[in-house]
Amino acid sequence: MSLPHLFAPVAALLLAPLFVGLINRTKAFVAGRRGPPLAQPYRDVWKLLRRGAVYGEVTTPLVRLGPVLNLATLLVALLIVPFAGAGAAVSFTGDLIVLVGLFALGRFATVLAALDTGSSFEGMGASREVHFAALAEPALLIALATLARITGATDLGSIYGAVATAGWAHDAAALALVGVSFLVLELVENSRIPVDDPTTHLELTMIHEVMVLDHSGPDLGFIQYGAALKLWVIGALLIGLAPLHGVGVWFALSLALLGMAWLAVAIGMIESAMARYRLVTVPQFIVGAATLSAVAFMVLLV
Amino acid sequence: MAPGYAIDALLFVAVVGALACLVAQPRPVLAMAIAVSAVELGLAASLWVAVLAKGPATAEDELFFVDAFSAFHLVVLGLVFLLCSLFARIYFADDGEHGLTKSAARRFGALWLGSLAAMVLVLVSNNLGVMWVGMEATTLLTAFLISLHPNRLSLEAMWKYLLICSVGIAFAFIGTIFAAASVQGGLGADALLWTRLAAPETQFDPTLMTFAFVFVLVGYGTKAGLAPIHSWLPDAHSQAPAPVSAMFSGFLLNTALYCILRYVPLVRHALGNGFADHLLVFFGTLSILVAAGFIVFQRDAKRLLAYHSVEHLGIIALGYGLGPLGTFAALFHTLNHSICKALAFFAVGRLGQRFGSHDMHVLSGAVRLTPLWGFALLVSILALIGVAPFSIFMSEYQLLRAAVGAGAWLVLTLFLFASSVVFISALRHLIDMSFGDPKGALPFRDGTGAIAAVAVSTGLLLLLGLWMPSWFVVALGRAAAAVGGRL
Amino acid sequence: MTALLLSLTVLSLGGVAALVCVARAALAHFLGQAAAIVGSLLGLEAAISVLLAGRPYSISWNWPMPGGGLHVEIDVLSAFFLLPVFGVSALTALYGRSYLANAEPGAASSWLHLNLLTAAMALVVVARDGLLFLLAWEIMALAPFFLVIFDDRRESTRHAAWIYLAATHLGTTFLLVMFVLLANLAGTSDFGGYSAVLRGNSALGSAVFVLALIGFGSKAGIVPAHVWLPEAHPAAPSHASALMSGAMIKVGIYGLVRMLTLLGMPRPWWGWALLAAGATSGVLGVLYALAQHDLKRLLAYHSVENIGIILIGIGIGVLGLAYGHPALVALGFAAGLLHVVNHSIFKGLLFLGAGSVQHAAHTVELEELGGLLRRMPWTGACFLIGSAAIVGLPPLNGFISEFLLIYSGYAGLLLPATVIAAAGLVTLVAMGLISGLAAACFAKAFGTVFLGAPRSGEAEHAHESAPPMLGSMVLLAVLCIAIGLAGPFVVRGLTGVVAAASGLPSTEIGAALDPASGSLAIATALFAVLVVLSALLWMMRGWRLARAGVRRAPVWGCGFRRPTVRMQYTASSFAQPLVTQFRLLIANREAVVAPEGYFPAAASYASDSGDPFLRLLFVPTFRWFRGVASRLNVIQHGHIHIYVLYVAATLIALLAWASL
Amino acid sequence: MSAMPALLAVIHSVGLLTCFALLGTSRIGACIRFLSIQGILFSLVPVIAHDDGLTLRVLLLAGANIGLKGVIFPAVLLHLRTRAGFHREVEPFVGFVASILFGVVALIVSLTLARELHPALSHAPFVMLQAAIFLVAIGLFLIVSRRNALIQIVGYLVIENGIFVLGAITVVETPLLVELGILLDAFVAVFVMGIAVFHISREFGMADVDRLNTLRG
Repeated sequence: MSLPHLFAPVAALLLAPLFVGLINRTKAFVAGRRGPPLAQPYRDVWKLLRRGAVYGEVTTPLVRLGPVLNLATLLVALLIVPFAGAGAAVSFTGDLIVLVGLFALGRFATVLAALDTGSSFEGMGASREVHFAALAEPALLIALATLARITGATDLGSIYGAVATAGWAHDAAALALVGVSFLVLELVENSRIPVDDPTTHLELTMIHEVMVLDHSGPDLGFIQYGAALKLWVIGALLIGLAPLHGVGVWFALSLALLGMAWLAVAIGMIESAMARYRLVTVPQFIVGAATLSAVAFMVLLV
Repeated sequence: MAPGYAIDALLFVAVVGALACLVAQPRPVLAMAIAVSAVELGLAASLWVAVLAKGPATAEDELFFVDAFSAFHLVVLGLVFLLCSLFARIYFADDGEHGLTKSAARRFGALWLGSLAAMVLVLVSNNLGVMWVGMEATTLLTAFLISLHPNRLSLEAMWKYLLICSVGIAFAFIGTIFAAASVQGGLGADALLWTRLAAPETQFDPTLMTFAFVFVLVGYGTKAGLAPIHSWLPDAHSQAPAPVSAMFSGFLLNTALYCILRYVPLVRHALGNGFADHLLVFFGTLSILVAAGFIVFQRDAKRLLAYHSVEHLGIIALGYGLGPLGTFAALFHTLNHSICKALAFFAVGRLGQRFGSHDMHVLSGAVRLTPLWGFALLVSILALIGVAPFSIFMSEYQLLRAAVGAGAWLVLTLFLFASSVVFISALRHLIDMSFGDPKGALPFRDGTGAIAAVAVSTGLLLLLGLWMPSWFVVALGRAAAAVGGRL
Repeated sequence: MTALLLSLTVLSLGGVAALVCVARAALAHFLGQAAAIVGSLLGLEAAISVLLAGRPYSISWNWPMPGGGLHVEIDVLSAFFLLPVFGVSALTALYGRSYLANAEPGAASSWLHLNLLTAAMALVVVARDGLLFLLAWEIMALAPFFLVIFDDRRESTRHAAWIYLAATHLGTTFLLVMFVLLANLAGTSDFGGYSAVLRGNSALGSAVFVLALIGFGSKAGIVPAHVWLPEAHPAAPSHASALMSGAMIKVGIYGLVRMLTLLGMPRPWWGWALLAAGATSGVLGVLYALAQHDLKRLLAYHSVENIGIILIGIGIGVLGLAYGHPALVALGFAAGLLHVVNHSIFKGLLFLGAGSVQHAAHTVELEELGGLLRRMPWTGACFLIGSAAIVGLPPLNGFISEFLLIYSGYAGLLLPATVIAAAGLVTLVAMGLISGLAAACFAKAFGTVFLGAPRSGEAEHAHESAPPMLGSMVLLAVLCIAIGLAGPFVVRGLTGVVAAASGLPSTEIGAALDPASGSLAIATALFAVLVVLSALLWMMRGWRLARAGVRRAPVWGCGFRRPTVRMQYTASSFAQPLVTQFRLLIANREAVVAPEGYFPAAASYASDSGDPFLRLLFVPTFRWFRGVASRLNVIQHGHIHIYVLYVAATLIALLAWASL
Repeated sequence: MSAMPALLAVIHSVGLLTCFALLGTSRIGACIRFLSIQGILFSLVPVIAHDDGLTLRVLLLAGANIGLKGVIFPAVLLHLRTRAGFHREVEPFVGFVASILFGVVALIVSLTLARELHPALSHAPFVMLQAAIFLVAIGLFLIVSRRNALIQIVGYLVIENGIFVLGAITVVETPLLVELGILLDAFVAVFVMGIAVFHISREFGMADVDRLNTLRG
C-alpha cells in the first residue's frame, strides 16, 4: 500500500464536506445569492457533534446504531474505492461485491433506525428509500458488470486502472453510457434533485431527509458526514472513468480532485436547472440508468 | 388334511352354517358368521399351503379344482368375510333402525353364509358351468342383503342389482356355452372342465372363442362393475348395510373378475394373440377414467367408495392385461384393495350410523368423534388413493413397472392422470370427513372386536407396504403363473 | 453408518412412543423431544464423520419387494445434506416442547410426525434405490400433512393441508414415472445402474432431467409449483414450519443434484432451464413476499426466493459443466450448496422467531404487531440477525453465499463466450433485484413487528419466550455470524462436496475456489475493520452524549401534538410503492376507499395477497375440470332399462368389433 | 329321427309367433300366457334335437323345464299380478307398432348372425340357433322397452329360454348337475324377482320401474 493509495481516503475524509459545500455554493450562485460559506458543512457537523440528543419515546438502541453503522460502512468503502486510476488502498477480486454489500448494510441500518422512531414520516421516508434502492442496486451491479466486461477484471483497482489506460481506446461508447448511469446513480443514491430535494421543507415530498427527521446531535452529525462521504465515493467511481492516460500518479490525483470539484459544480448546476421529479417518475429515472448500462453491455457483446 | 377334503369341507361348512342360521337366535347368528368365516379362512389357508407345496388339487373327480390362483382368492375371501363378520356384529349391535329383528337376523345369517358358500363354489369349481351357477347364485343370494332394511331406496338398488346382473350373468352363460362348443373334436362330457380346456393339446375354434370371451367379459364384467356396465354398483353399495357393502366391494366383484380370468388363458391359447389382454386393458382404463370422473363430484360417502371400487377393479383388470408382471401386480392389488375397501366401508358405515347420513357435507370430525374409526378412515382412504407406506402404493408401483415394461405409454399416462384426479378430490373429501369439529353426533367408542378388525386391516396394509414376505412373493408369482404366464 | 441407522430407529420409535402414551402429555412430550434430539445428534455424528473421513459408507440388504432393494449409502453429498436435516431437526425439537406447552392434549402426537419427517428426510438423502427412495419420499410427504393440519379446527388449515398434499402428490407422480422408467431401462432399481443407461442416451437424459426438475422442483417450491408453501407454512406449528422450510424443501434440491450426478454430462439447455427457474422463483418469490402482511406467509415466500437463489447457483454450475468452465462449476455449485445450509439456518431461525411472536402476541398479522423489540429483546435480536443474514448483508452467512453467486456471475462475464456472459448478466440482474427487494421486505417485516409502537393490545402485553426457545434461536443466530466470519474456510471446506456434486476432481475445484476464498479473507478483514470503526464511533458518541445529555420527546408530528399508534406507517403502506410498481406480477387484489373532499368520510384499504398462480391458474383449472367431470352425471341417470341397454350396447359393440 | 327337422321347424315358427305376440300385446296376462306357451315349446327342443335316442335324463330335464316354464313361472307371475294389483296394461316406453318393427329387424339380424355362427356350430340345427339369438334379443328388448317390472321378468325369462335352446343344441351333453343347477337358478331367480317386485309394489304402490330413479350420479 503506497502513499497514493492512502491519499485517496484521506482526501475523501477531509474534502467530502467541502464537496457538499461546493454544491450548495453553486446553487446559491446560480440563484443569485451569496450562499453559505464553503466550510459550512464542516461547521454543521462539528456543531452537531457537540450537541445533545433527543430520542422518540418508543425507540430502542437501534436508532442510535443506525447512523454509526452507516458511517462506518462508508469509511470502509473509502478503502476499496479507487481514485483516479491510482488504485485503491485495498483491492481484491470481487471487492465491488463487497462495496455493494456495504452500501446495502448502511442503508438497512439507516432504514431500521428510521422505523425505530415509530413516526409515520420516517416510515414514509424509509419506504421510499428501500423502493429506490431496490432499483438502484441492480443498476449499480450492471454498470460495474459492464466495466468488468470491458477491462476483464473484477476488482475495482484493476478495473479503473485499465479503464484509465486502455478502456477508452476501444469501448468509448460503452464507457460513456456507463458514465451517464453513474451520474444518475450519484443523484439517486444521495437523494439529490431531480430525485429528492435535500433542502425542501415539506416532509411529504422528502426521501432521505424525512428518514432522518428525528435524529439529532452526534447521530445527525454522523448522518450528514456519511451523506457527504457517499457523495464522494460514488463521485469517485464516476470521475475515475476519466481518461487520465499516461500522466504521473500525483498529477492524475490532482486532476481527479479537480474533476471532483467539477462534478460538484455540475451537480449544483443540475439541481438549479432541474425540478424535482414526481415520486412516481423516479423509478423510471433509475430503471433508465440501469437500461443505459445494460445497453452498454449489449454493445460489448455484439 | 388332504387338499381334496379341504375343498369339500370349505363348501360343507359354509352351507351347514347357512342352514343353521335359519333356525338360530339373532345373537348366535352373528357369532356363528364369525366362527364360520374363521374356519373358512383356516381351511383356505391350509389349502393354499398345500397347493403351494404339492401343486393344484382336485376333488369329486375333477368337479372341483384349486390351483395357486384360486387358493389365493379363497384366502382373500376368507379374510374379507372374517373381517366383515366381525364388523357386522358391531354394526348391527348398534341400536336404532340398523338393529336386527329376529327374522332379519336369520335372513342375514343365511344369505350371508349362503353367498359365502356360493363364492367358494365359484372359486373351487373346475366346471365352467358350475362356476356360472355359483355366480348366478351369489347374485340371487346377495340381492336381499342389500334390502335387509327394506325401504324405497334399498329396494330400488336391489332391483337394479338383481335385474342388471341377472341379464349380465345370462350373457356369461352364453359365453360359457360358446367356449365349450368352440373345442374342436369335442371333449364330450368334459367340455366344460377348465383343466381339460386349459390343457395344451386342446384345439379351439377361434371365432367361437372370440365370441365366447366377449360374452363372458360383458356378462361377468357387469357383475365385476367394469365401466360402462357398472351402473348398478354405486346404487347397491350405497344402499346396502355397511358390512354388506364391504363384502361386495371386498370380494364379490373380485369373484366376478376371477371368472373372467379363468377364460383369459383359454382365449390366449385359442387365438394366440393379445385379444383378451387388449380388452382387459381397455375396460380397465375406461373404468379408472370413468370412476375418477364420478369421484370428482361425489357427495355421498358410500357412493364415493363404490366408485373407488370401480376404479380399483379397473386397475386390477388393467394389471391382468399387462402380462405376467401386471398379473402379479393385479393379484397383489386384489388383496390390498379388498382389505382396504372393507376397512373404509366399516369406518364410513359406523360414521353414517351415528350421523344418520352418508352425505360428506354432514360427516365431519371423525378423528375427534371416534379415534378408532377416524384412524381407520384416514388410513383406508389414504391407502386407497395410493399413499405410501401402505401396500396399495406398492401394488400400483408394480403396475407401473408392468405398464412401462409393456411400453403402454398412453395407458400409463391415462392411469396417472386419473389417479391424480382421484387423489386430489378424494383427499378433499377425506379431510372434510376426518378433521374439524364433529357436528351433530356424540363421541363413542367401539369394543375389542372393532379394534381387532381395524388393527388387523391396518397392520396388513402397512406390513405389505413395507415388507412383503418372500414366500408371499413366491405364492403370488405362482398364482400369476396359473393365469398370466410365468414371471 | 450404524449411528445413522441407530438415529433412524430412535426417531421412529420415539415418535411411536409419543403417540402411544399421548394420554399422558408430559411423558409423551418428553419422549418425543428426547428421541428427536438424540436421534438428530446421532445422525449429525454420522454425517460429520463421513464429511471428515471423506469416504462413503454403504450398506445393502435384500428386500423381498419386487423391483426394489434396500441400499443406503452416505457419501459426501448425502452427508452434506444430512447436516441441515438433522441440525434443524435437533433445534426445532429443542424449541418445540415449550412451544407446544399450552397446546391441546393431543398435540403430543405431533412428535410422531415431526420425528418421522426427520427420519424420512434422512432416508431419502441416503437411499440408493429407486423404490426405497420413493417410499421414503412418500413418508416425507405424508408426515408434514399431519403437521400442517395440526390446528384442524380452522377451515383455512384444512384447506392448506389439502393443497399441500395434493401439490406434493402431483410432484411425486413425475418421480414415480422417472424411477420406473430408469429401473425398466437399467434392469435394476439401484442408483448404480442408472448412470450406465443414462450416459449414452441423451434423449433419455433430457426426459429424466425434465421429470426430475418438475418432480423435485414441486417439493423445493419452484414457481409455479410453489403454491403449497404459502399455504402450508403458516398453517403448521412454527417449529414444524422451520423444519419443513429449513430442511424438507432442501431435500428437493438434493434430489435434483443427485440426479444431475447420475445424468452425466449435462446439455446446455438444462443449465438455462435451471437458471430460468431460479431467476423466476427468486424474483417472483420476493415480490410476493413483499405483498404479504402475514409474517409466516411472508417467510414462506422467502423460501421460494431462496430456493430460486440456490437454483441460480446450480444452473451456473451446470452451464459451466456443459461449456467446460471449471471455475463456473466450482463457484456456481459452491454458491448453491452453501446457500442450502445458510438458508436452512436463517430460515429456521426466522420461523422460530415468528413462532415466538405468535406465542407471545397470539398473532403473526403484521398490522397487529409492533414494538416487540423492547418487550422480547432476545427474540428481536435473533430475528434481526436472521433478517440481516437472509438479506445477504455482510458480515453474515447469507452474504457469503450471495458473494459467491455474484462472484460467479462476474466470472462468467469475463469469459469470451457470449452465452456465458449473458448468463452472468442474468445472474447479476436477478441477484441485484432479489437482494434489493429482500432488503425492502425485511425492513418492512422487522420494522413493523419489532420496532415502533405496538399496534394491538396483545402486542402491548407480549412477553419474552421460554429459555429453550431462546436457546435454539440464539444457537442459530450464532451460526449465522460464525459462518459469516469464517467465510474463507467455509468456502475451502466446500471443495469436497462441490466435487461430489459436479463430478469434477476436487483438485480442480479447489483451484477454482481458492481465489474466491482469498477475496473473502480480505473482505472478512475489512468487516473486522468495520466492526472496530463502528465500536469507535459508538464510544465517541457515547462520550459526547455523556456530557451533552440525552432526553426523550415525542417524534416530529408535523406540528400535530397527539400522534396515536394507528398513525404509524403500516406494513402495507410501507410496501405499497413497490407493490404498485410490480402490480403486473403481484396481481394483488386491493379494495381501496380513498378519502375524498375536505372533510373525508371513512376511508379504508384492504389487500388480499392470495397467490396469483393459485388464484389465476390452478383454481380455475380445477373448477373447469370439475365442471367437465360433472357432465358424466348424464350417464348415471337412474333409469334401469337404459342401464340394461348399456349392457346390451356394450355387448353388441364388442361383437361388432370382434367380428371385424 | 327323420321327423326332427320338421318338428323343429314347427317349434321354431310357433316360438317366433309367441315372441311377436309378446311384443304386440298390451295385456300383462296375455304376455304371461304367451311366455308359458313359449317355455313349453322350447323345452321340447332337447328331446327332439337329440339324435342318439331318448335317454331318461333328457326326458327328465325336459319334463322339469316344462313344469317350471310352462306352469310354475306363469302361475307365480299371475299370482303376483293380482297380489300386487298392477294395471292390466303394459305401458311401454316403445309403442307396440315400433316394438313389432323391432321384432322384424331382430329377426333379420338374428338370421345373419346365425349364418355367421353356423359354420362353427355345424352340428347345431340352424333354425334353433337363429331362434336362440332371436329370443335373447327379444328378451332384452322387453326389459329395455317396458315400464312394468313384471314384463321385465318376462323378458328375463325369454332370454332364459333363448339360452336354454342354445345350450340344448350346442353343448350336446352337459353334466346333469350343471343342468339341474341351471334350472335351480332359474327357479330361484323367478322367486327372488317375484318377491322383489312384491316388495317394490308394496312400497311404491305399483311396480312401475320408471319411478325407480331416485338413485343417480
